[in-house]
Amino acid sequence: MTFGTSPAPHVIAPNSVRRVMRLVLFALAPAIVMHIVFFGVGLLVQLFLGAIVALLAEAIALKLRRKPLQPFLTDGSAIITGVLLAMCLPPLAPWWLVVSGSAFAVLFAKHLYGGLGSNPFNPAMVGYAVLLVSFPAQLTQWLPPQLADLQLLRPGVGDTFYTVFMGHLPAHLTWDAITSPTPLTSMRNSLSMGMTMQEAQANPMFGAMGGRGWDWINLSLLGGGVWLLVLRIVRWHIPLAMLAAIAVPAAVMNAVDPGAYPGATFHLTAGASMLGAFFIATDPISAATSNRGKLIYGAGIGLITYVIRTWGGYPDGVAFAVLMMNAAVPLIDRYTVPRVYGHTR
Amino acid sequence: MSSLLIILLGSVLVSYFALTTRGIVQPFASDDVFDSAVGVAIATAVGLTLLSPLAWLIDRLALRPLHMDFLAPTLFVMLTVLFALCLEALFRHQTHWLPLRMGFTMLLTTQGALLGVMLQGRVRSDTLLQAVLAGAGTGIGFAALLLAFASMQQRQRAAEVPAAFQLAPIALITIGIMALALMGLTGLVRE
Amino acid sequence: MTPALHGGLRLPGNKQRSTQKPLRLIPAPDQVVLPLDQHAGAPAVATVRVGDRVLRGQLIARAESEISASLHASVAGTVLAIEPRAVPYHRNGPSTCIVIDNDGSDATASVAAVDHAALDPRALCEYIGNGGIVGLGGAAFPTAPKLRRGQQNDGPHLILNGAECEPWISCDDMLMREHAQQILRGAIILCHALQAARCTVVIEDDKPVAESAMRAAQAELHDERIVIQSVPTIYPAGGENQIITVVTGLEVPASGLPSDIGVLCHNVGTAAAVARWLDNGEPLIRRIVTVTGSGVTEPGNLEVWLGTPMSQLVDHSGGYSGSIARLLMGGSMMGLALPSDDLPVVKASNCLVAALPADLHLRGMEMPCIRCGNCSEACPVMLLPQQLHWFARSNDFAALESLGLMDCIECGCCDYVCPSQIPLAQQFRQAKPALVERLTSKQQASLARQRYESRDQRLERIEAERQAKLAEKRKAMTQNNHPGG
Amino acid sequence: MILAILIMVAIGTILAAVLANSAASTAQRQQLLTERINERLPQTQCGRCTFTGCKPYAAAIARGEADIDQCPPGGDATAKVLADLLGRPPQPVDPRFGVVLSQPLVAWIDEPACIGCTKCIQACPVDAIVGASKFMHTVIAAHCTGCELCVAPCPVDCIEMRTVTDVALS
Repeated sequence: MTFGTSPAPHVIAPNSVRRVMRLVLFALAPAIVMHIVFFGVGLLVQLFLGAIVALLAEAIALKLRRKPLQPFLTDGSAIITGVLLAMCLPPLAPWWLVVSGSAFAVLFAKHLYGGLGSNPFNPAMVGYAVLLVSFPAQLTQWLPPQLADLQLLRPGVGDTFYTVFMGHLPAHLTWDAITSPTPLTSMRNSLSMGMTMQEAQANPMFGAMGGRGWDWINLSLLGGGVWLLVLRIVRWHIPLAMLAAIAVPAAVMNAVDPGAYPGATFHLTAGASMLGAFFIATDPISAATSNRGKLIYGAGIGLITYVIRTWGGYPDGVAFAVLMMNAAVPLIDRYTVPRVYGHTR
Repeated sequence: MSSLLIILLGSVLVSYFALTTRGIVQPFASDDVFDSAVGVAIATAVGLTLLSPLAWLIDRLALRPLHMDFLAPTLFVMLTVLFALCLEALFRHQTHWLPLRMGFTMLLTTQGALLGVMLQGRVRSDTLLQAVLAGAGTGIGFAALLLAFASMQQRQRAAEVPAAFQLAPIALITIGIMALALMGLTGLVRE
Repeated sequence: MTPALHGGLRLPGNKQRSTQKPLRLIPAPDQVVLPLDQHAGAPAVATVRVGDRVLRGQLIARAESEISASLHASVAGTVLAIEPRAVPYHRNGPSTCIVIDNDGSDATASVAAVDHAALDPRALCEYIGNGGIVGLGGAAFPTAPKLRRGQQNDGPHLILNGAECEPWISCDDMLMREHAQQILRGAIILCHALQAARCTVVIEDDKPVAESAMRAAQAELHDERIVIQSVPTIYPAGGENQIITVVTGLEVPASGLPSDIGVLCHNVGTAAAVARWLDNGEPLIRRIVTVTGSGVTEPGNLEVWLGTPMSQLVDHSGGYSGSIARLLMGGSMMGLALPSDDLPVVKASNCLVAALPADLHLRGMEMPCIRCGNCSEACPVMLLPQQLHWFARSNDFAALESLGLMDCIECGCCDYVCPSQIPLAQQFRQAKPALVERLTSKQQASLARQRYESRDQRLERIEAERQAKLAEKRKAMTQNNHPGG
Repeated sequence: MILAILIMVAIGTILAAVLANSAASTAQRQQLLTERINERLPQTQCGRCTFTGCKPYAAAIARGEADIDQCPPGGDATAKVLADLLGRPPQPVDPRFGVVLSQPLVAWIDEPACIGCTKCIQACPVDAIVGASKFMHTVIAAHCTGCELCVAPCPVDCIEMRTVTDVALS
């Protein structure tokens, strides 16, 4: 009798790229729900647009590269790029912002370098950085958290769709009435106007830990991230190193001058710290390879984020920090090869 | 004190010049050529740290009193060509670092022109210490970016980059994204 | 707690079904096929000719070179042919085999038992080699040359490997349960050959019955040099280097051998074979093979004469049941998928798995590597398989060499955990000879250059001497023509 | 005004000195480049690249007189390595200089026919042939680089090129 042959090993764990990507999307779900609770359905529209355009761009690129559509399109990596990009944009941002951003990300940052697995830069962050640099105005139109004690005007669902797809507000609303700066921006503005930290914190938008609404979103991201850690989809090295590299300088500067520099908890629960630490920096394709390399990579991102937030021109530097450390990854990998069994060095 | 730190940090992280020089576009693709990238990076870092204060001194002591500021650009270009010479002297023994590629001398002269412009830019610093730190910062920034870019190139060789984008186009796009990343640091150095 | 191995996998053992029934010796087949190169190193050289009549246990091929093993007839009968036949291991193409027709007489060449104490270590080592004994753990490395190298250091630490960490395989388990004394006899003989100071028998903690049998036998023996040690069940703790590190905490140097750190590792089956050869005068002509997998109705461990076709093993285990996805020689991690079942049992065949699709989880569609790092965490040799994969794709041999491709033990842990289902072990298996070929050609080029340069210098020296002699002669000529001029 | 002219002249002379010095250093750089190129050549010393050996060919490449596709024994792999080193686009081996063999060949002497004239020993660039005059010669297969320089001088034509496996079997 004859039998089929294949190279050893003949048994592998039931795992696939699609399962990994799906679990990452599930880990993002609580934060998306929290975002909708506080800032309305705007994010849903952005997510939907981002994911669809990412898939479309992926399909086009695969066709151009004459690659089979089936396994690559449904592996979910394009959807994650679209979703992560959408989560960084203001809920009412016009539709062409997320469309151009995710198309650029998937086409330029991923397929031009050789498709899944060869992109040195995190595609979502390349897309976001391009938008941040090209359309700074649209990216500052954030909404205030919809809390009971804040009586700001609330755009309804109809208004949201109108604004996103028409690109401007309906007649009865004006941008000044409904937008408010994010905790990071408002903290930076009040500090630069010479107010001390305590006076800046008096603003009703700040709660116990940091910006109200934002702190819950960051905490749910932290929950999703820890769940990924438990499932061993993500290793602890990058998130821990990054969060430490944000918290430590923040605590030090806060100790040095409590009036001028916000503390560690504020920085950890503001902006994209948690999103960056657990979902963006840990993108395995563009991150460092060895564990030691991951620690250096994570610490680098955290440090540059803190520098940009404190002294830089942009309110939140996670995107730029990730891209800068992505550029340094091949150099880090070259000098952090772990010791092999039986070798001394 | 913090202004000095800012100048150093700023010039390390904000060295646009590193990304715009023609020399860096040349792909350091293969592994043995990475050593020559290391050579150029170290030489630039060392060279700039020494030449920046030298240029500042010449400017403050010789040119300004004699009202010959117009000589500054030519003088600094000559300074950087001198730097190109010191690159070879520096590597008399560490020959594997010495970049022996054809046309490298041409690279160094163009790099000389670039560094000349940069040195002139540094003349604006007020004290000698600031000039040294600015020179050192730009040098280290240039060296770090050159090494990062060279090892990025080496890693690209295995990626299935579409045929039309092999070697130079993908190198330019990589530089574009690196420049994009560095744009995040605008506003750090308040001139 | 013994120092844990880096990485490794906890795999389902799938060994319960094959260890229910005791060992059974199955009758010899009508024809046995004995390949000459069924061991590591150079093939043995046949000492019999077609048509000769041989007895069971008679020497039919001798080990000519330093690393080789002799071969004995496993049945009595006449030599039918000496010709290339298909063999169940990787050699590009068939290997020369001695085919013996069984005359059913089972007449055995009588060999006197030998007391190991009477021989000095060097002679004992020689005698063990004559028995055709090779490592029965799967590598089939000839035991005599290994012992010779072990003898160089004084009082090495002998480790008997009963870990058997690969799924499905349970031949060592049954051997330890039923022949514990024989293994320890073998251990004493090997200790004498090596002048070993200590001997540790290592058993994984998923074999309690075997462990108690071994401890009982060791208690009777009360030889304080021999110790039984239990280690956690982690694949691939049974690998030679890995078991040494788990037991002694030392690492075998990459370019060296275990004997460089005063350790020697042998399989428990090898020790039993040595004991049988010295005490009963029986060379290595039969071995225990686990026949298992849900494709076999009555799995178990059979004692099989070498050269028996695999199909007979399955017939003695109740025949096939269901559509067989793979017929594996070895376990599901490092086993070889056999193309057919009429290949002969060789010294290295420790297990035969007739696997239904449910037993295995074959690789699906290969996706590009997403550098997730599962493989570098699972690698017992602390390599970076994702980097090796990346540089193997572009044949970047300098990077492959510096990342340690030659240290890969092809255990398959990286394949097992890879979400993109990339055949990494296969890729590294193919990249290794290419890298070796590249290194040797570079070495030869530098050698050729040295010879070229030394030849140049020689020619210049000869030329210079000739010129010097000419100049001298000319000077002498000018002096005679007009002396003192 | 005079001072400005004086300074310009001074700069001119300094620059001239710099260029003169660098000219001297180009010789030293040439020698280093030759060394690096030679390290990457297969050292068969076969002369198919129209130069007497690998080192002269390397020196020619360093001077820019020879192209990087003139080495059939090295094949496309060597051409690519040289292209990487010199920063040029890789080129296949030019067939004019000889065909790239798939398997390396070594010389083999039909010993009975050999009359011991030592012509092949003198021709062999790497001393891979053993023998004395009027005594039988043989090729040390391990050291032979397959350059075929010994085939022509043999008066009785008893040398032929064979694959390494054929030599081992015969």
